[in-house]
Amino acid sequence: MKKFTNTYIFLYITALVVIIAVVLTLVSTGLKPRRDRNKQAEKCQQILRAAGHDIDRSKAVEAFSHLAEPLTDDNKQYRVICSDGTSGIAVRLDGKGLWGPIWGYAVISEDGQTLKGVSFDHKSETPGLGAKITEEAFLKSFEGKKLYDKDGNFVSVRVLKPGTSAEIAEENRVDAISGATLTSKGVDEMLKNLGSAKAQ
Amino acid sequence: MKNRETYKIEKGLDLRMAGAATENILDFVLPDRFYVRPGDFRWLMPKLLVQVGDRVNVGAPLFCDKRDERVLFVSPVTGTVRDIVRGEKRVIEAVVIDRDPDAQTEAAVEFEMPADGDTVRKQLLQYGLWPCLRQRPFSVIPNPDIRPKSVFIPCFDSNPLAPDFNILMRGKEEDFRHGIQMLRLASGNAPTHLCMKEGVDNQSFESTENVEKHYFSGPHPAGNVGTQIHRIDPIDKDDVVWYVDPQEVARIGRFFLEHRLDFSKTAALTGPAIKNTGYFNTVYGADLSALLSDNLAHENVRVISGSVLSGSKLEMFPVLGFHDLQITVIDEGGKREVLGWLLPGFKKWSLSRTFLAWLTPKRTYNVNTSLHGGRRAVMMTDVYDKVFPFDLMPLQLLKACEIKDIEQMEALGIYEVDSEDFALCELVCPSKKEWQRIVEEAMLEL
Amino acid sequence: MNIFLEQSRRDKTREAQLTPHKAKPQYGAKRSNALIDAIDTFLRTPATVTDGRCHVRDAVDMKRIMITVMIALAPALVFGWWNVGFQHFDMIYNGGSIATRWQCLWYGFLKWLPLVIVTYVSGLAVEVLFAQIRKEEVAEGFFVTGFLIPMIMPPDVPLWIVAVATVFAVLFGKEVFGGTGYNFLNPALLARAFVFFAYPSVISGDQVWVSGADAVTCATPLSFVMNGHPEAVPFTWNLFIGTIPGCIGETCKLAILLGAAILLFTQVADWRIMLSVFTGGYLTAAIFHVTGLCPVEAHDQLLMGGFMFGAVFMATDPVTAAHTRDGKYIYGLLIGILAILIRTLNKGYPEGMMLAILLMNIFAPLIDYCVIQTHIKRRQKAIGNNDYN
Amino acid sequence: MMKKYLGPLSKDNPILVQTLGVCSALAVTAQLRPAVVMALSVTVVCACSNFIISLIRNTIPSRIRIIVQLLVVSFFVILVDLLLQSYLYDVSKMLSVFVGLIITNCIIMGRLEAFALSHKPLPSFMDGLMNGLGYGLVLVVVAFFRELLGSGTLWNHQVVPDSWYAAGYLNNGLMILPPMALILIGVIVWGKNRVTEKRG
Repeated sequence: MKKFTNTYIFLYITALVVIIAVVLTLVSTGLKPRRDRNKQAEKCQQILRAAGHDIDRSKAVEAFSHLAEPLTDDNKQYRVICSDGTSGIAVRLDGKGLWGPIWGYAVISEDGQTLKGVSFDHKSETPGLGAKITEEAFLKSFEGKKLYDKDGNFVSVRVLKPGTSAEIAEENRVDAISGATLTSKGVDEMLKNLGSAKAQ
Repeated sequence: MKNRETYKIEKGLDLRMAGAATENILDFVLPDRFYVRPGDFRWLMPKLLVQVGDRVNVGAPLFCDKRDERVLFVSPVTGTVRDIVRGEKRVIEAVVIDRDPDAQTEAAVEFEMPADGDTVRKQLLQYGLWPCLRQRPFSVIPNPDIRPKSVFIPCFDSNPLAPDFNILMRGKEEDFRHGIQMLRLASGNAPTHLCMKEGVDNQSFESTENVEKHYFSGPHPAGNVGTQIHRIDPIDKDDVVWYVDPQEVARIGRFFLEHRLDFSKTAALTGPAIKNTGYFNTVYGADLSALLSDNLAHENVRVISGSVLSGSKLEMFPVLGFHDLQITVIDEGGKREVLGWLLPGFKKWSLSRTFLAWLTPKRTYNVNTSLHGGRRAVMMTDVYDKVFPFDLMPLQLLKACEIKDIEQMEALGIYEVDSEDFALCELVCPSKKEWQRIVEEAMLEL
Repeated sequence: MNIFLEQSRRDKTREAQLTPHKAKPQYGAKRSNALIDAIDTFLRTPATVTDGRCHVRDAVDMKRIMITVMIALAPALVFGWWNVGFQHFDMIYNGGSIATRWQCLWYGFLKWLPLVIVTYVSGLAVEVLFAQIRKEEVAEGFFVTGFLIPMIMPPDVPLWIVAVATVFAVLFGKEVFGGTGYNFLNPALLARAFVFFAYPSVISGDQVWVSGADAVTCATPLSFVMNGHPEAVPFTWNLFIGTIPGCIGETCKLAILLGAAILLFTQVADWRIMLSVFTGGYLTAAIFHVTGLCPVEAHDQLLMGGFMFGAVFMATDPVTAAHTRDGKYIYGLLIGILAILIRTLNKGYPEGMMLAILLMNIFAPLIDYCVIQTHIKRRQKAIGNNDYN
Repeated sequence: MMKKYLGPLSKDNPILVQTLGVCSALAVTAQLRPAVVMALSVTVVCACSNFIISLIRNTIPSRIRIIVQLLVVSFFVILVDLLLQSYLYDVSKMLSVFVGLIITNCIIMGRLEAFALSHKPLPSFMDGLMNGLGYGLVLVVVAFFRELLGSGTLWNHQVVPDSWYAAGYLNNGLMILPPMALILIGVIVWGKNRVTEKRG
């Protein structure tokens, strides 16, 4: 192999970097709308799912524009029309699971009393245990649960092991996922934030 | 004289066997047939110096060490070389000598009384007495050019059914004292250690002068020279220590004192399969068939030269090994027991208390050669630690030997030990490993 | 005729029949058959005689050691049978149990029997297969492993899961490393860990520990603590006697202590490991309790879950524990500490003992290495000094 | 001629023989779809960067050749990442950082150093292609078993019949955890070694 001078090396690497940078920028800019659309679509789909709509992602953005409108500036609360025709308020939730962040949306009835539906997602929960929070069966168990107890105190919806904490009434609780104590606890904590979200 | 020093050996084990030697001296008429076996000396590569039909006198060289031809091995009797028995790969198994019926078993030799170590060594080499010495590490015949850092005389044996040294040494006290002086000369005035048993009358040895006396108490292997060296003067890679059996010291003493060369020896006949136990006088290489044939309890026995722990099985040649002090005869095992691993085992000897024999701690056992199980991979067990009195890690050292990891063996102290020091480990090993063989093979690598 | 020549000929012929070095066909079998061989030596002690320098041998062998361990396990097992039945009837009749002692025992025995049959059949199948491939004798190690596995499973665990777990444990815990004696993970614990991770629903949660419990919650004391209800933990006495839900083998601490006594007396297990596991566990639990991080008393911690069973029967496994004397102290201490640490700090894994032992199994060779190196250094120093004496 | 290139698929498989690229193999093989996408991504990146490096191999100063290689590899990796985000959003979410980590995949750097720098562009392209496919093959095999046994699905379609679940069959949660991927790779290596031993 030839010997190269320092100038050559310098110019060579600069040229290479510039070429690569230009090409990548072009591609990135060209594809940006698609990527943004994807992210938007996912979010829309998630909110709609919490509202009870089972909509394909490709149609989610369009459906969302018919069914929902933002309530706050920070895009954390939306008014959505649920699958049963009534409208509700979708609230963004954030929390932490066993291995990483979990998040989701909860749709509350207009009077703020009832949970109409939820949707969750996670980054890295254990498959078969914590990852069950995205499954239909778990999500369905939240539908129609009350946020207030009989005395009118806010208790949110608690995620508890069956048979424990008897003082919490059945309408205020759902069963935790057995074997996934910490992820269930994360969901429980996350839902408690509904109180502060409502205050806004 | 130094203060009396006592070493207490705590780890170890006395195997309580039936068949200890009585003090009787058994009748034993010297036979006509003698076998001299190069195999008695570890790793010896013999070079033959005689042919079939040659006439030999006491002290006539039969073969020498191929690696150092100054080391001669001589005939213990006067007679004719009848045969040279070869085994696999033409290895010399034995030189067979027919004794002249009326010949003496000792010979007068003429030489000048030596004044310095060089001449002593020369005489010992020339008259075949040099192989009486052994060295650690490796338990081989020492190189005549290397001075040892010390000399050890183990004055008791702690092996199962071991003979009483006072009986072995009876009448040889004077020769012994003289032999010690000669050894001091030969070894270049290296310190000489006499290792005696604590709590018994060591009448044969107490009067010796110019030596350091040490006393050992505790179970076997307190009497193993390896244990004694380890406690008194541990050796490292480049060190050499000589050790000599007291009877050999006396032989050397008599040789220089009276100018008489003889290869006679007293040994014990022991073991549960022997009808009349006791001591007998013999000459090295003598055919012991006559002694044994009427004395066995039955036919299915194993005759061992040495102790049951590290002796060698006698098959072709019924002779006492050169360095051995006893013949042990035990039953050949191999009886198959139905569900033997499940039986309570009142009569089974075991270090562990997995057999109910621990209920009778004072029992003496009629042990046999059954292996009691199949060979297995080595398990971690604490049993080696319990019977190994060295400040070494037995399991790890043995494992290093098994895979012949020389560096690890050296680091763990292989030079301090010999195969016989692992005899107890072999005895108690639940995986039924042949540790002594493994150690010997590993040491050959060094 | 010279008796010795005769003797030697006899030896030679015998040697031709038995080739003691290799575990090749014995007793005239034409081809090596690991299964027949195993059954043969199982029924009768082998006829092999010593061939090395040492002519007599200790009567103890692997089979004897294994049977001793099984005898030591027996009290815990028998109690376990009874307790499975007791818990079952207790739940059905909601405390007012009318079942007799023998009914309980019989119920539990019938629960246990299929488990142990499945374990032995599946595990031994793998063992025999590998022994056949390697042309070795079947090692006895699995007798204890197969005995242990049903004792650390929930009573209602599906049998096919037991079979899969056993095969997995024997295959990947043992055979791939060369068989009994070469494995570094405790196979019985590996089987449980496999079930724990692969089929969490059958071994965690509150409904698995009592046989026949459907939708009725029968939490173990450990899970009460994990869920923040230490007040629901039964009395220390119940924990000790073992009338609580749990694995077949782990609940009765009295029976386990009896087993420990047998193991220690026969010197099959090492007291150093047991002692240090308990020390490490107790101290850690005490620290947690005193600092208020965990409401459970230290001695209750030791009595809960599988701690004691693990300390006595699992941590002392002669193959997978540390091999050096000093190493054993460190090994045991760390198991105790880790078990309590995992239990109190990670609520996802209530049964910390299993993970602690498996983890330390992995570290045992490292501990040994350090101990051996220290020993070598110390010895070199000692020898070096001695030269100048 | 073809035989030379087919080596990486079986006999000289980069994962099985050199144990390269195991890290990503553990991470993306829980399901078949991400595994296939990952396999294709690596193949594309490996083949393309091999081709480019071989093309410019005589102009690269040896002192900075690693930097140049890294630049080229990262160029393709970012390109692939952008494309995935735009067109296969769900899969890119599953693969998460592991697409980015293709840059550090030793197989690619290894082939660049060992092959592309000293061979003509077309053979280099083939070499990269085959090594990528060899890597992918293992990934797909591992993912096949993990998804089948761990989730009861293949390509997100349920294949284990419901009647099995009703009869007490359970998905093996351990299959979805990374250690099982390692064990499966170990089993494949075991089997491969036995086959090669018998032949050799």
